Amino acid sequence: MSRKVPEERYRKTFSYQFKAWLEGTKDPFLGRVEMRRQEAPPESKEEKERRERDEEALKARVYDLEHNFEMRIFNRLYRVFSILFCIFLVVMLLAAVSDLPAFGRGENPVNNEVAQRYIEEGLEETGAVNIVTGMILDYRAFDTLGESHVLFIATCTVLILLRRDGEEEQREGRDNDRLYEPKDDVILQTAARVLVPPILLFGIYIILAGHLGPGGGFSGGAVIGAGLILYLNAFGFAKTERFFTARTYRRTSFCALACYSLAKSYSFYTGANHIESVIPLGTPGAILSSGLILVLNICVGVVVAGTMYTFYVMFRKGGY
Amino acid sequence: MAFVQNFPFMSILLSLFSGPLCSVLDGKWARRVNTAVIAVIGIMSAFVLKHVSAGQPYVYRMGHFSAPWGNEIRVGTLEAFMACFFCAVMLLCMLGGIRERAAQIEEGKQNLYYVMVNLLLCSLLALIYTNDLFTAYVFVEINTISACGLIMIRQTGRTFEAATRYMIMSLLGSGLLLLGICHLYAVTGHLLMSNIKEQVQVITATGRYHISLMVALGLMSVGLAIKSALYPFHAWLPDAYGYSTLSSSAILSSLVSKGYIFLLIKIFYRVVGIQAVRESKVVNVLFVFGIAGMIMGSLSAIKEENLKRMIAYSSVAQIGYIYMGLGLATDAGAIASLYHVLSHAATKSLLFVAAAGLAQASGGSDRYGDITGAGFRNRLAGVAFTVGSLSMVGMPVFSGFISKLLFARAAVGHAHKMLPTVIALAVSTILNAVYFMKTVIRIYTIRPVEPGREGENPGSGGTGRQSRGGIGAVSAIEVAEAEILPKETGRTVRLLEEPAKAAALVCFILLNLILGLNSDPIVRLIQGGIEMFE
Amino acid sequence: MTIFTCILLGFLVVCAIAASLSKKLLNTILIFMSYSLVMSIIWVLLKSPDLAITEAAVGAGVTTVLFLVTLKKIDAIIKKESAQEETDEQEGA
Amino acid sequence: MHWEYLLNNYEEAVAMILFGIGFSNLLLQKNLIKKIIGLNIMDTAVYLFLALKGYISGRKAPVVVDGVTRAEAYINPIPSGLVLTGIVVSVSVTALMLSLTIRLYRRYHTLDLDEITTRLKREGK
Repeated sequence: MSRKVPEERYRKTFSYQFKAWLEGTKDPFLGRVEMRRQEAPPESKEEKERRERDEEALKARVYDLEHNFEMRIFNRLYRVFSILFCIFLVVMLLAAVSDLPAFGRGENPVNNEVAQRYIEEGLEETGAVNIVTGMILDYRAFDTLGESHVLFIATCTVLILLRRDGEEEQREGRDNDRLYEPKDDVILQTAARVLVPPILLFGIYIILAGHLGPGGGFSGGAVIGAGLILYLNAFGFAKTERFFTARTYRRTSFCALACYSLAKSYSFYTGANHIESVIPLGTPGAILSSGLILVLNICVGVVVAGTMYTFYVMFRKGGY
Repeated sequence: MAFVQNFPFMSILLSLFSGPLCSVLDGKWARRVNTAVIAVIGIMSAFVLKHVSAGQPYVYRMGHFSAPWGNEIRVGTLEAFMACFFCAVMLLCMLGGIRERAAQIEEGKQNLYYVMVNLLLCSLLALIYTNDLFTAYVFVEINTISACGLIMIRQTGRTFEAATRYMIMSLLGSGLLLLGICHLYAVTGHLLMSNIKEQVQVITATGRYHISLMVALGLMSVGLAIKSALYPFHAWLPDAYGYSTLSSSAILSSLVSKGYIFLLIKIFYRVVGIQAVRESKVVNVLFVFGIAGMIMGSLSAIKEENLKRMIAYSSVAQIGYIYMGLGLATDAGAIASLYHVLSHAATKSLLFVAAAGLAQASGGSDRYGDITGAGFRNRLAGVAFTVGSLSMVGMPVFSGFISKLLFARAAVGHAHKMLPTVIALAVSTILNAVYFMKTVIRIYTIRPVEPGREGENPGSGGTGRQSRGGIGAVSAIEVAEAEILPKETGRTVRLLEEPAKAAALVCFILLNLILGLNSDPIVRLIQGGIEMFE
Repeated sequence: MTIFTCILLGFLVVCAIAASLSKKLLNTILIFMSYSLVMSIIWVLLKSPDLAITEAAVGAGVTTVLFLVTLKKIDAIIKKESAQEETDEQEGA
Repeated sequence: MHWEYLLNNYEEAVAMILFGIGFSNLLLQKNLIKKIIGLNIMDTAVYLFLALKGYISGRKAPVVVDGVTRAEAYINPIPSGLVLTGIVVSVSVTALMLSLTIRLYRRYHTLDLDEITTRLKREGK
């Protein structure tokens, strides 16, 4: 026996909305998603004329190869030489490759005592089950220290280029960012609600299990950064700026890098001076094992996640 | 192990740590930290130099694992001396450009500049000391990125264009360098320089993998040559040096490319072995392009109207000298190149700082027409510029003379390369004299009264302002800017108006004189250092 | 397995050439994204799971996102009506 | 020189061809975005080459399983570590290049570096 439902209440039910959407009579999301008009900011007539005239004049200068003899010769020569150089390079490289030891053999020169020791004693000496992690964070830690500073310095250059400092500039950046950009997109928000928590959890898992299996600070940090970017896209800057601003980034990345440098200075110093390190290696396979590697992975993860997120924000808006 | 032996490792870590530290400080404190760090590292390197020159070179392992398993740094007299010298030059460059930095860098981004400088210093130290090729690659990248930051921190369209060109060229170079390292790793199975050298000797004895070895050597040399702006790859250099802020131009021209050159010398001596290098054809390529750079760089400099750009083109020529010396592939050639690295670093930064002083006395413009008589208006800068020019031309008493002498001496007795080297030296000296003496005469000429010139604008100096309109808007703003600029085309700059710059200039002149008059111990030191490489 | 590797390697070359020849920038970037994905599969085949995770997260993920934001930034600014042909050639998207 | 040995190393040969493609893109493309794509292709080609050098057929990934620590059980871990470092470097460089592109476009409304240079020359006069 079916009960009669009043018309208004029926209209609010999901099934009715779904049916309406299916038949195409009504878009349930219409009016709930805010969207800027998709057109460029207005431009006064003279400005436009002047711009066009300038561009035409410039195009005529740049691409007028008929009259610009020098340029034509230079362009041709440049192209010919570049192509010749590339072909020469590839041929030379192929020759070198044909001379290299054959692919995939165990007795090649690269598989020497160094790799052997990493595999055979790595577990004992570093405590990491994942030999690659043990290698990059313990045996060859100096490279990795440099590498995380490459990321840091790249963020600094991006900040120099894209950060907008003044009030006026920031407003301009915000306006520019809102062009073509839907706000409160329901589909995206629902998807993000479902996806973001598992993505972040997965990233944390990759970081924490870096010494136990494939993964590590860098890949985990990138996954977390991607999760944050998705969250930002769905919910907008107002939400993310409550917990993540430029200040947070500066402080966390400074703390993480300082912690990394200090930890590595300690181990370099003790190593070079033949002092026994006091940090226990723990049982291989346990989560709290392999000495400093877990700490270092967390530091790298924090830096990388912040960096990826900062790249994205700087590209979009130029400040947060 | 003596405590002094920890100093190289400490200086690398200290400069590395000070990078992130400066990012959380404000501009003023970042500057203090930066100055302190450079000074402390310079002093530490001096102690290391004292320690090493008394004893043997030593290897310092980074971590608990020795030779082929862990990272290492290696310290000899040459490394310690280079570190000390680079710190001194960098400190002076930073001192000389304080006023320009304050004017040309946005207030909120001052501290980022010091981040760049600290990490640049760190990468230079690591390139000097490292004993591991892959570490060298990582720090080469840090060097590249921080140099790019130094170029574009003064935000104008020209610096962005220059930075983009610089990055493209550098990335080509790093790609080739990394590929070369990979090839070398594929045939030797090691990444540490000393182990690679052992393996290379074994391989050469058996005669296997000859092509791969040569290709690897070629890739690494060409990659590093591209990165240090050897002649046909120099297109980014004039803009990058000419339009960036003063400290940046001075540091870029005197230090950044020198780090790569030092790495290349290390690869020649400590990785492949100078014997194998001499037998390969790669050095001939470097030799030919070096000579081409010497001539073409000077020719472009003669045509140039802008003082800073002229000095930048002269850098192309000087890099040519260095590669010509390396192309000789003899110990004497390498010594001459290393000496020229020192002399060029001391002289070129002196010239840049002096040129800024001259421009300051000419209404901020460094165009040729405007600096007439500037030597009278800013006396110290005039004297400094003259000293730098004479040194570049190769006048006795100054450092440039010694390096030219060493180049000539290295060429004498070389089977095929003697004649081209000597001719190139002679031609390039004449060309150098043409454009440097032209400038010196110009700055000591009293300006004739030109009624026509009064109305013109004195060039687009001053702070390059960023604008966001179309091109029309850009040109409109630049015209407006030129109108706002004071019409004064010259004013007298007193000696103590900027004590830091004056001190930097005096120190640079002294450094030049020391290198010129007291060259014997330094040459002996370099020679000893190269012998220690073996 | 060898055949599979061959196919993937061939796909890499095709992707690289297509990315450099394609007229529209958006296409270039999407092709580059698939290039990265294939690269991460190759790394699984080469027994380097660490690299596969990293490449999938960075090469196919974050780098592509950065490229796309850049595209948006350089298109969001005023379109040129007068020189539509060049615009199409240069900008795509 | 024995070109027939190339067949032993066809994977490496593909990596080298990719390197060539990336290199020529970086050198020849006019469009900055495509130059950056070329840079990325070039970098990944080098990493592919390096990773191929570490592979040994029939062995497992370098994660210790069941306490087996014989060198014959696993592939060479060194190249993986180096490539991991390299990928970080290339993503930083890519971000830097892209932000330079944005700034250049914001000011000059073009992605062609030669055009920008010509414009700069004209502005300088």
